[in-house]
Amino acid sequence: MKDFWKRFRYNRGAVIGLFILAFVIATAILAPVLFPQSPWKMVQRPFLPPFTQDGLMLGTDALGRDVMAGLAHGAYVSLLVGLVSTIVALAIGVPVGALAGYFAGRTDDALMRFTEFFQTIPSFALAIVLLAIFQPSLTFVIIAISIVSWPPVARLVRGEVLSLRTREFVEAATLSGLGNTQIILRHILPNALPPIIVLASLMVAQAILLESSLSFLGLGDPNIMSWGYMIGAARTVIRTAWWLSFLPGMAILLTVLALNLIGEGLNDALNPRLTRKSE
Amino acid sequence: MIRFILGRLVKAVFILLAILVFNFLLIHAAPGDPAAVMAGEAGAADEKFLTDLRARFGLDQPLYVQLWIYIKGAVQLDLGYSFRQQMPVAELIGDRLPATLLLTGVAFVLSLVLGVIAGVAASARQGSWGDTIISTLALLFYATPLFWVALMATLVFSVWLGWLPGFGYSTIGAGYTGMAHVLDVAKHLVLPASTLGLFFMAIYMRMTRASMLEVSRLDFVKTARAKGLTRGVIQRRHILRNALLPVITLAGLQAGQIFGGAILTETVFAWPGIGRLMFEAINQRDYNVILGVFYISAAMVLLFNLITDVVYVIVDPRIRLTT
Amino acid sequence: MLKPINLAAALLALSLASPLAAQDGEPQSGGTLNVVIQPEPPSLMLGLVQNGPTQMVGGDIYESLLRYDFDLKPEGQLAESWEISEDGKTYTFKLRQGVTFHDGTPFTSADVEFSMDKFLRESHSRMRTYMEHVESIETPDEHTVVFNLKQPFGPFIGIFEPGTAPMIPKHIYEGTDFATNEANNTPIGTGPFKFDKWEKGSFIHLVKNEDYYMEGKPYVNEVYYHVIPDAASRAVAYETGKVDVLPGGSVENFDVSRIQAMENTCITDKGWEYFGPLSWMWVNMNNKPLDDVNVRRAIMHAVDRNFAKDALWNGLGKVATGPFTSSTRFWDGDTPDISYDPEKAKALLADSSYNGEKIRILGLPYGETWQRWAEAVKQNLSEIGMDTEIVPSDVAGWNQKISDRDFDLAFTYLYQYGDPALGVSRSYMGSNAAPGSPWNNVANYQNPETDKMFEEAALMANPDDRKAAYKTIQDQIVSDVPNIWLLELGFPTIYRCNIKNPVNTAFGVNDGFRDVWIDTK
Amino acid sequence: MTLLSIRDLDIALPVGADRLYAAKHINFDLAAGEILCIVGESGSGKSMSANAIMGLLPQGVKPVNGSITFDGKEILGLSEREMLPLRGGRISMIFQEPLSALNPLMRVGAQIAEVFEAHGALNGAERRERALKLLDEVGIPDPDAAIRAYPFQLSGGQRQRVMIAMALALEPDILIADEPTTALDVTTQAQILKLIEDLRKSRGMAVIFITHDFGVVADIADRVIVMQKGEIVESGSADDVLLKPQHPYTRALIDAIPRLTRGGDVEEVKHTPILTVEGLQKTFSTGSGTLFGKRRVVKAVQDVSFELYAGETIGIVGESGSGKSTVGRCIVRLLDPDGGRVLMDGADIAHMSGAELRDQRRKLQMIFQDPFSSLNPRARVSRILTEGLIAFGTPKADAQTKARELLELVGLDASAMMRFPHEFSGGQRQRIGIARALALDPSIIIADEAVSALDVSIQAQVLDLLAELKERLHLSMLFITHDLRVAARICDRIIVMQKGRIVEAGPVGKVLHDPDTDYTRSLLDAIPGQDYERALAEAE
Repeated sequence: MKDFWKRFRYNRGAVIGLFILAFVIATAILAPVLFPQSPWKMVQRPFLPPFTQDGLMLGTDALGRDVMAGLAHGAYVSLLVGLVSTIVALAIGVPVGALAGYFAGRTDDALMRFTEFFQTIPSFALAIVLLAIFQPSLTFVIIAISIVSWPPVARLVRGEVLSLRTREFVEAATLSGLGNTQIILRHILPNALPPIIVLASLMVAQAILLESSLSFLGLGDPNIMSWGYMIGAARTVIRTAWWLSFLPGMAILLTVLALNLIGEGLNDALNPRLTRKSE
Repeated sequence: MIRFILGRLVKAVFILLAILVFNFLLIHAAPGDPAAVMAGEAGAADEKFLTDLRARFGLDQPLYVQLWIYIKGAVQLDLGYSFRQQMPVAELIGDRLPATLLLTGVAFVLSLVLGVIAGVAASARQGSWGDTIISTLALLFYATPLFWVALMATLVFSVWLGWLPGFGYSTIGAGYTGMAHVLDVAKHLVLPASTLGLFFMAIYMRMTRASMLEVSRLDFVKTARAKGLTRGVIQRRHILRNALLPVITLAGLQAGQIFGGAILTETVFAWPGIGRLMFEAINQRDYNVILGVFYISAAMVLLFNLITDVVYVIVDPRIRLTT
Repeated sequence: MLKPINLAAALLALSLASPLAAQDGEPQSGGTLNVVIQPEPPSLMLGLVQNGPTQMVGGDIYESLLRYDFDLKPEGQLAESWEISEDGKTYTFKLRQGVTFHDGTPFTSADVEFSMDKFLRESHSRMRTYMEHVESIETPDEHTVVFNLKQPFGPFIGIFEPGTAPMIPKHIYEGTDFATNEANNTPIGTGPFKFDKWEKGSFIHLVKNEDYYMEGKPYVNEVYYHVIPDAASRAVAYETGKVDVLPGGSVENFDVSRIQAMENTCITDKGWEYFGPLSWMWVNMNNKPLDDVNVRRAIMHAVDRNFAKDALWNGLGKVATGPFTSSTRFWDGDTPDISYDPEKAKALLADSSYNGEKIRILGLPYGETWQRWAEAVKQNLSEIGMDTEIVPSDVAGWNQKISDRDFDLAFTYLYQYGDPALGVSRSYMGSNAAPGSPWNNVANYQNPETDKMFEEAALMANPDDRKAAYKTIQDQIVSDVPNIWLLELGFPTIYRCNIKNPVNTAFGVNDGFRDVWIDTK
Repeated sequence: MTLLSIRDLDIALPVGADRLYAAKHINFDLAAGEILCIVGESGSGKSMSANAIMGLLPQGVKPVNGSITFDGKEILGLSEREMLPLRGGRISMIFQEPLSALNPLMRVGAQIAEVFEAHGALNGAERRERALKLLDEVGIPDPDAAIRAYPFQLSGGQRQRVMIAMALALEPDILIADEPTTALDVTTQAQILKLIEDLRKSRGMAVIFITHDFGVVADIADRVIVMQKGEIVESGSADDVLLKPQHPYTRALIDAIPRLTRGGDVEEVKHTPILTVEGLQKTFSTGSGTLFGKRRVVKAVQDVSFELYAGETIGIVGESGSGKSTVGRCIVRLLDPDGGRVLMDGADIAHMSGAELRDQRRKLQMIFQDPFSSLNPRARVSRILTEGLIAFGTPKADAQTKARELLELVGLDASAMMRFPHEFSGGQRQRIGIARALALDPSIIIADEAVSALDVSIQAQVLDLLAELKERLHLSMLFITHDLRVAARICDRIIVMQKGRIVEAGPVGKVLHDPDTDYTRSLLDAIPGQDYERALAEAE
């Protein structure tokens, strides 16, 4: 663990990313305290530019709502969407990949055909269709994002498991009389974890981007103030009030950037090949 | 090789069929139907109007009958009739496909070539200023929402600077022919293609860079150095070729998927392509069009997977193809 | 009494009624008109499809017997003159001589009979109901058509516009399956412009009809309708000079004021008088507590419609007074008070059976303005203490939910077609409330009294009688608040000022660019 | 004549490594035509010193002190560009793993021709001509075919020959060979060693030969340098160092070499078979239908039968691909045999499954080769040792007690329980692996190359431990190894395998000293350092 931090700290970008993310998380958690009023409340005249009025540092949107309150509450939603959809995607992808990789043969064939099947449909289009079916509430936005993002997880996990299952310590566990479930859960998956963690950090970023793209096309939950919603709502007024799409755009960019930087840092810190080499 | 390709094609047909059935059921699960949407657009309609429309579209039949009719047609490459556009889907897609292929093709090739070049340049001097700048840019492109870039690019290059047309496929009514037409289309292509390409370029750059660095640690690179080869030759001949293998895999996966990204780009830039067609068709529940586009794009994905595998075999002699 | 109308007089009246036309000089011929179209029409065959974009392009290709000025007074188009018998049951039209279809075939009374009796009765749902009032159609000669009605039907004179009664070439369609006729792809009418080319996803190209029967018209050589799917891109298209006319609704309202400020840019909200688009929220009276009139009144007073007009509609349009728009015949502005009054709303709510139930608002999926509007209403209602939730949906889902009555409040806007019997009564008749359609009495408003009056008023021959009847109807409906009336929508048409006469009838750009000319000076 | 001279060379490791210097105070000279062996265990700094000469140190590792003079010129600190003519031209290098040292995507011919190209020598056709000649010279059977082959299409020995051909292309003054035979089979090793020896003679080339194997050193070295933890502890002529070692470390290393010769052979064999293998078969097939429609089938084990008696150790020896490991894995059912029977207490393990197999298998445990990959890096030692017991129903507390006893048994402190594998050295890890195998009280242990990855000194300790445990716990053992010396040291009987079949089986003394088959004899002959061993024996 100490080594992990040492190696992680070595990557300056990752540390910056961590700071940004910590800030975003803090904002998300503190939003109800900092901005107790609903972000939907129309507080001033519409299209107030930033820094022109005390108490409304970032101005107001098309309905006169406080942009800063929107950003703060949006942080919560974007992170929630990113995190939950990633967890759901992992919950689908990890078992599928683990079973395919561990049992190989026909199980592998069947599961991988199933996975390929999902990869054959353009993921963004699939997400749109899913939202057309379910209609875009927050739950279904998350489900749609998860459904289109699990196949890479399954592939990654399968690859890892496939190589781990022939490792000697797994064979030793078999000889010790351990059952398949125990071997997968206690011996294989913990060792497949590092690349999964790295992938997961990038998936959170991708999910945030995907949510914003869907919102941009009007496929977000209209009851939830998310950054994607804010850009989607502001794009029609981009010419009169550029800051309305610029600010949430920057928020997304910074958060996604932070997650990517962290992902790289994690990769450096968790990738044993790099560390083994310096021996 | 021929046997391999044939085998894969047979397999692809089955996957396509499965996808058709899946998509068919998926799309029909969505609330509303094309008749209702069309009636809605007309602003008023009575029961007879809807019944007539549904009967005309065959939507009054049980679902499995509709599915059977569709599959029967699709097997004979008949993709059915677009309810809303009132023309055969195959014709509709045929009209739109060239625009999409042009856009995505240019974006893809450009992003791949530039991405690889940038990745090689960055990896050649790991940790230098050049590397930092390229890597940071790539990370930025990677983290920026595509549609946002599109909006900003239109704003800057089309509205403020007036250098490039902000949307459309060609200048309507200009009646250009020959070279003038090509140039005109090229001008219209710049913004959408670079917007679409930017994200992918970032991916390829990062991938190439990482892969180059990884390969440069391998033993045969040391052998090459021990031979007295110059840095440039080692980079080009030894590292790059090996480093490209994962990039090829990724590119193959994405070449098929690039339609997905084209939905946003085509919408913002009014590019008359297949991505937009699909998005509109989804909103209009124009079942046959959605299915047709999915069908074509799935076929594309499978085709590109096949191409990737073949390229892989050509590049990497160790790989043997298995169906 | 017969009322022949002189065409020249009508034209004179028009030029007086239209200040735009009056101040401009001699019309010039030539030039290209670039217009935005949104969304791309499914077909240009106006007899089969009547949605907005089809009407806009079809209005150049097809014509009807009449057209209507801003006050909905009829003028001749394909009909030279017309008369209505005193009992209001016989309509006689004299057709213009020397009119040909685009393929050169002469236009005759047989085409009128075919269009009205065969084609439109088959394919046009609105016409089908109108034609139920018609007993028979006679064509005594090539240029005379006589409609015999079963009983007087006041609105009948108002249906002869291209979107409702387009004249369709009999020689092409007779005996064929209308819906699948190949000719649908190359529409042929009598209008000032001929269909040339349609690049799906890009543009529709129309060219001047050189053989048009009106001397010197049309002035413009060709018309391009540009398909641009994104609202922001459409604004850019205007700004960069790619298009010159932005019909109502083609750019977001937020963009209007910015574009309006551009040089050489004119704007008008005229040209919607016939449609009279009125927006409201359906109140699903099948659901508790919305069956309580106090709850509905509370909602009515809680919604800040002036804010919506200013913030969302750029100040265009009017706050609605009730179920009629002010441009519809027999409108009466003196209805019970339904203005914004949150205090009153709170009081009403307190007296009502509302118990904190969550009210589902179904927004209209027609772009950002409507979404924002739903958000604003949601906020308005939460301020008087109602718990609300916006239900997301796309167009298809919206239709489905309205048809299934799966909502509490639902945004919509509908056309009035100039006459309450055509466009208003359908939304309030108790007999017209069956689920399954999104365009009938969706709110399930049941009031036998108003039902009876609606039925009688439609058949009255005397306009004064009708006016009195509709006044009572308006007062009654407004006090029952079956719907939350919002705004008479003002759809602005934006165009370069040197384009003359883009809007000069009650149909605006949908009535064809017959009189448009481009001032190059 | 001194060709190369290294003085006071210090090579620093990057900050954060486990020690400051990879090598320190390195001093040696190399004369033309001389073979200098640098010998030492892993981590001794022997490779780093050699790499420093070529200027090919890994990133972050750099020489900080001293000088390297080649042909009278200082070459330490030359720029990359100035080094180019030397590399491959005057000094060349070959590596341990020839597969990874060759570019997988380039044809062999192109990789050789590239050397000429890099130094601007010859034109295209001549380069090809020379490449063919070189391949012929290093003993590749069909140079015309080989020149068009990709590295993966050649055998390990052929690849190393290609590497040598490449190194020799420009007739360098010095060849640096970094463990060039470690990854090869013993017979191939002998051939490569002979090749290097011959080339040195025919070309008068100096060779720096890096190895951990004293047998190899004895066979080819003129002079020897012994390194330990980055420093030279002893150097001198081969005879001096090998036969009269001064430094205790050198002596310890030499003592640890397992001897082929064994006195007092052939004990009384106890005729109670505990394990009977009858007609074991295993076939691997790769791909279902390949590019050319071929299905590659490898008959890994063909009709293998033998009996293992209680308390006996059988060594299964053979070169890579002989099927020796497959036999072991089939017996414990990590692989499913295609045919034959494996009888233990009368029950046929080969056809068991489920709970029955699980119960029977606890009597059969395995010790693995790689001390790194055989222990789950994310599990504490306590878990590694108790897991099996708990799976078979032992209460956790009892299992813990037993685990502590086991650690003690294999010579580790009970405090090891709470630590992770990476906190241990290779030898310690292998002891943990042994403890794990013993946890379920097996009667048979199968050791698959159990000491191959260890340094000689550690190897000796682990072998002693195994021998001792076998006695104490009355174990029977199947000892699978490629190393005849190791087999000689621990086994009672030896089975020699080739291409999936048993070619010879018998008591150790018989097999080692009087083999029945040519194949066994060729294996024996190839073992390096036999003369030296006899000399040592005489000296004792």
